[in-house]
Amino acid sequence: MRLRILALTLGLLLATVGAAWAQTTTYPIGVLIPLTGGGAAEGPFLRDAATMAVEEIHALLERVGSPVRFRLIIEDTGTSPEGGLVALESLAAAGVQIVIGPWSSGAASGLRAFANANQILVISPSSTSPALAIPDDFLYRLVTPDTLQGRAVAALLERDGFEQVLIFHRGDSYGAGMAQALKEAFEAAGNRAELLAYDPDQGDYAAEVNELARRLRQLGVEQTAVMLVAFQPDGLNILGHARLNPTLRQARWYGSKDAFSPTFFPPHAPLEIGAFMAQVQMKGFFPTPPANPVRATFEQKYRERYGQEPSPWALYMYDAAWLAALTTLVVGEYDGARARDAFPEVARLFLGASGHKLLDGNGDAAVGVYDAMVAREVDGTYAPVTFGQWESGTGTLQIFNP
Amino acid sequence: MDLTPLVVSFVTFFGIYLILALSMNLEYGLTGLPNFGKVFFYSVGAYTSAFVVSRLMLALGGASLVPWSAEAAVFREELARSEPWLAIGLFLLCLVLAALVGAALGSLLSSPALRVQDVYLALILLVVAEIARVYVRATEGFIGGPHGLGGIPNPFRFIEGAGPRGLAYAGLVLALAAGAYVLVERITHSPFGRLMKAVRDDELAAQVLGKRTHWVKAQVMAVGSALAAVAGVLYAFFTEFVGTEDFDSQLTFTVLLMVILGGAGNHRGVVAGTLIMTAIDRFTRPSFLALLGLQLPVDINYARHALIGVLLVLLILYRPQGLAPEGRVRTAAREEVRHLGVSS
Amino acid sequence: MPWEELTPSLFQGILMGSLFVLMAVGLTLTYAVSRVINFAHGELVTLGAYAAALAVNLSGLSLLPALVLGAAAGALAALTLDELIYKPLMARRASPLYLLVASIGASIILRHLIYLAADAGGWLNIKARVMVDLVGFVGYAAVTSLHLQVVPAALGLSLLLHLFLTRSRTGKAMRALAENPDLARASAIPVARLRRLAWLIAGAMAGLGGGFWAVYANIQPALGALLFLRLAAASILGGLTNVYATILGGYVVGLGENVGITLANAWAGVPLEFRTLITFAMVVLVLLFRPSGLGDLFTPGRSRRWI
Amino acid sequence: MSLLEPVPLLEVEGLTKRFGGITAVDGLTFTVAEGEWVGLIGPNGSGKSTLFSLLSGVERPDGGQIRFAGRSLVGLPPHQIARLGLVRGFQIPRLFSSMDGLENMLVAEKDHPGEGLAAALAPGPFVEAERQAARRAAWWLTAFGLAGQAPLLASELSGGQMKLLETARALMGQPRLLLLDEPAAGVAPALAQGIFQKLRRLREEQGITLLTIEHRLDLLFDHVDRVLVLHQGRLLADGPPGAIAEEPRVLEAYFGTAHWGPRREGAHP
Repeated sequence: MRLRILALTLGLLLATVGAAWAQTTTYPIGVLIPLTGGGAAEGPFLRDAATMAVEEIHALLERVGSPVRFRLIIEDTGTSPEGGLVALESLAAAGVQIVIGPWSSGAASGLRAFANANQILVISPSSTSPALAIPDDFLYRLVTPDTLQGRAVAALLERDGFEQVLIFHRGDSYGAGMAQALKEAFEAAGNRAELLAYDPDQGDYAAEVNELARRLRQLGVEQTAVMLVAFQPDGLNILGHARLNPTLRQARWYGSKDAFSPTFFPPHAPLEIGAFMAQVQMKGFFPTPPANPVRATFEQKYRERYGQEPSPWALYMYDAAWLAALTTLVVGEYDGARARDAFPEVARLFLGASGHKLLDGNGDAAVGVYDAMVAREVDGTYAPVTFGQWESGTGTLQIFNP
Repeated sequence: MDLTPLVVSFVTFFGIYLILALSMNLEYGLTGLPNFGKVFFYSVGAYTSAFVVSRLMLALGGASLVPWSAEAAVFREELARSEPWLAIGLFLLCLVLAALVGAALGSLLSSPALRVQDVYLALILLVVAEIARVYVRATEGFIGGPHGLGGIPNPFRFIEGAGPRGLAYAGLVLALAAGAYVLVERITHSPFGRLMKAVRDDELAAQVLGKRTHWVKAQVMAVGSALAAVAGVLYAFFTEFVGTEDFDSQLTFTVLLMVILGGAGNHRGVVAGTLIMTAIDRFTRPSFLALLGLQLPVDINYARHALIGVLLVLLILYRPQGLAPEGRVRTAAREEVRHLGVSS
Repeated sequence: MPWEELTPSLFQGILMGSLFVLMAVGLTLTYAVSRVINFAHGELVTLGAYAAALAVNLSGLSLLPALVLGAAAGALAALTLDELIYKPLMARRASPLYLLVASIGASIILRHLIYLAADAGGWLNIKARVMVDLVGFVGYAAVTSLHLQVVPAALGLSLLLHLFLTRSRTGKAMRALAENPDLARASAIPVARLRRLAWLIAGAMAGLGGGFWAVYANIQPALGALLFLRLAAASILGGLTNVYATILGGYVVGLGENVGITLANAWAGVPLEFRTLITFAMVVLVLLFRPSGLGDLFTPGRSRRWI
Repeated sequence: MSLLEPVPLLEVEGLTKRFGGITAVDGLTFTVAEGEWVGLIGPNGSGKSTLFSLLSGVERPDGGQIRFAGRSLVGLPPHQIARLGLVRGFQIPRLFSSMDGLENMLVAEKDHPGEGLAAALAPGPFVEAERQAARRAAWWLTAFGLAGQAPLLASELSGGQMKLLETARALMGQPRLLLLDEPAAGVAPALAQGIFQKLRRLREEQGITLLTIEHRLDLLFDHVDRVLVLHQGRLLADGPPGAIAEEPRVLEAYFGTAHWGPRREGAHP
């Protein structure tokens, strides 16, 4: 008898579990990241951020008893257009209609036509190429176009009284685009900007830094600002050489947004780099409100889980994953075309780790609240300190903390 | 499940790589010219397409836009949709132009082979490919420098629906690849093909028999490079974007692996090699494993490259002749001597 | 241009040249004794760099033992490559081109195994935490502790290698092997042992160069692959077989890229992005017109130019 | 020069070639008349093979003149020299190792109209030329006893067969002057005699001029009209075989200093 009850209970239990399992609907989300090629160092950050987001989403869905689950399929783009395209084609073959990534504009350019033709929603966390600012396509980009950051830096330079800037930038799509944006904004106000590009695949940039110093001496160290447009690996190397350069030590430096990410400061970067950045008063903008609790929570969780600081792009990837999931839930079924239609509205109401996601007519992030930051010595170490804010709507620069 | 995207992707890339592999086989497999600059000639086709299409379409449409801007790309795509014949005409023009430019550059770059041995020729062409990539990336006025150039509209843009459009283009690519196969087969099984092999086996012996071996090499490089450039055109119109990140030497090595896997000197083997390599590339991806419901303990995205490396090394160690050994040259001569009872 | 303007490029050129010498001499040595253009040589540099950086960052070793560890890692990997791949291939009488293709395969395998490990450990982009101190200035050029370590290391090891090759019996035998492998095999020279030794030396120097690189700049799994063509350039300028000319080649590449781009940029407005093109152009010219490399400059009209 | 005197087919004057410090060929002067068969002998390193390389354009002389049928050959590339009718064989056969006997023979076909890209793409008009070439190749292969071996790859032949195939291939190229470097090396003695007889018949039937290096003097002296003796790059003697065999300087140079064993592979002549 007891055995019978036990068997019955067990049967019932299995049936319930089975039913619950059968009711679970799993939607795939494609993750396109660079694991090899030029962006290889960035890929794992993005993968980890997306994984974290999906785990949080699952915890939430479980708590409310929702049967929906998401499964990430992570594909390597090799940081190339062909790699991006083939990766997306493979995802499409596996039935994926919603994709987060790719990281690089090159990969995004390679897959754009395919995404449009096959109606696959692609949410890039980081592509900034102006050539992809296209309305009515299936590619959304969560990062504000660099034209905004260019305008912000131009305003800051003007406020600091510079009429000349020497822009030292990565010779890739991001660096060239950012440099051009700043040049146009700065020269529109009657100032002068000079560009100096470097090959971002070098691994070492001492020769380029020497040339930067020489050019700066020609232009005049006093009256010319240096603007560095770099990512972390090249940026740290450049600053490491610049710190030992007598000319560049006297210059006033500005930096693109990555230069104010934690990865540029101790303990993630050498102390002497931080000291140099403080010495030259490295200034610039980070397009994310720092007081954002979503970001603080994300960063803390990321640190606990992976033992290191997330890269700046990881914030955007985290948001991309959340947005992909939310959009799917809003639509109520798995459909790339409908998700694409719903996406801008979902994004508009969303505040993520990387800030607000109001999109412009091209499907790119439009809200431009940029924190003005400067590298300072803080309690015996070095850190970026917020001293103002620039807002794209009005184009005004406010200083809180001169 | 709709398998059209997979079929389109597989067939299109198989066709493009097959053309590259066949051209490599003509040069390296049969003539002994290690063209380690294959990716350069491939990029020549892509750059030609990007350059010609962007300028011509803007000029014909009367738009004065920066060729690599987003607006220009959208303009070209719209124009291609509304004017199918213009799009198709430009595509054909690019095929012809790229083949000509490729042939000219190929025969020009065969001239180092006059002076140096094969390993040095390989290094020279490898470096030339790298020089071209760095140069184009840093030169904005050509195809947009680091940004690359989008909006190279597919000639079948007028066809509604991704599936039919993709299939139409895949069919076109496959047809051209088949044409390339017939072409290289014809060349191989001809007195000229015999001469190519003679140059590979012993160039000096061919010379003292009165053969202009340098001219043979120049012609082979011209044909091979024209084919590679055609593959580049097909690629550019498939992705509708051309950027320099695609043209590093990794691609050359992939194509070389296809040739060695299939069997250098045997075109049918090379078809098999290309097919297998394309299949390995597609079916070791996480998407495919997800389709099968497989979970692997290591990140396949890294491991699959290592696997391909292992395959290459094992192949060279244990089966250097590849899947299919090289055959004899088949010409009318063979029937003739069968009459005379020489060849058994 | 005043002389001070050139000092940074000059000093940087010497530093880079020294690093290139350390990393490229092994490529020449292995080509000389086994006729393999080892495309996996770059990965030996990467392995050395990672070994040294991880030794410093994880176990707090000081620089010198970390560098020794880097050299050991490179040497071990080099020996493994030769024993597992190149030796069996040569036993099968593979052509030089097939050896080259095999080495490309080896490079792909090693690189992606490093990727796997670096991803698992979170080391995709790291640097050895070793402080580089400023020693002083010459013109506009900073002289750092790294200069004082790398340049003597490169020159000292080159000198040691020279003494080994010219004075010791083993070294002389190695030269004989490089000069005429067939003859060496026919005579009493212990070919297998010499070959192992050459690969060990080559790997150790590459690993050491990588270790210094980890101090100098950030490293990543593709480090060696990105550097390889320029290392090969130094070796090609040395005619691929001449160790002394490779030393010269290393400095030609280092100075060419640094002083060369400074002058080209100042005088002709050549973009900085074309820095590597200077090296590549030299490679093409040398391969075209003087495939025997710069070695002939030392011994005109004589055929004694191996090692 | 009177009209009755035959015009020499090959005139060599003051030919000199140095390798580093060694003078391999040192001011060599001789002629070969049309239709003549001349033997070339000399100890190892006397410059015989270097002379062949100079004549065929493989090496460029440091001084002197080579005239072939009245035309200077100095500076011409090997393929042009071959097309003028001066075809050479190598001491170690240089066959196209991945091809069979028939293919090896067909490569040698002179002025083959099908040997162009255009012909490969539109093979029609050239098929007849290919058939003719095949017939000639079959004839030569049969003549050299290689008909049975024709389906084998060149790399699968025995050493003697390789030598035969190379000679046959050189003849396929319709030479006016044929340079043969030890055509009977590695061939069984009975067959060696046969090769020389075949060459003699050829000369009689087709009027080919021959310049032949051979170490087996007995074999050579039975057939040739004239013998040139090289020693240290210089011409030591030039005369009919009978006279050369008696020449004391030749005997001294030859048997006093030289050894007759097989040469080391790859050594410089």
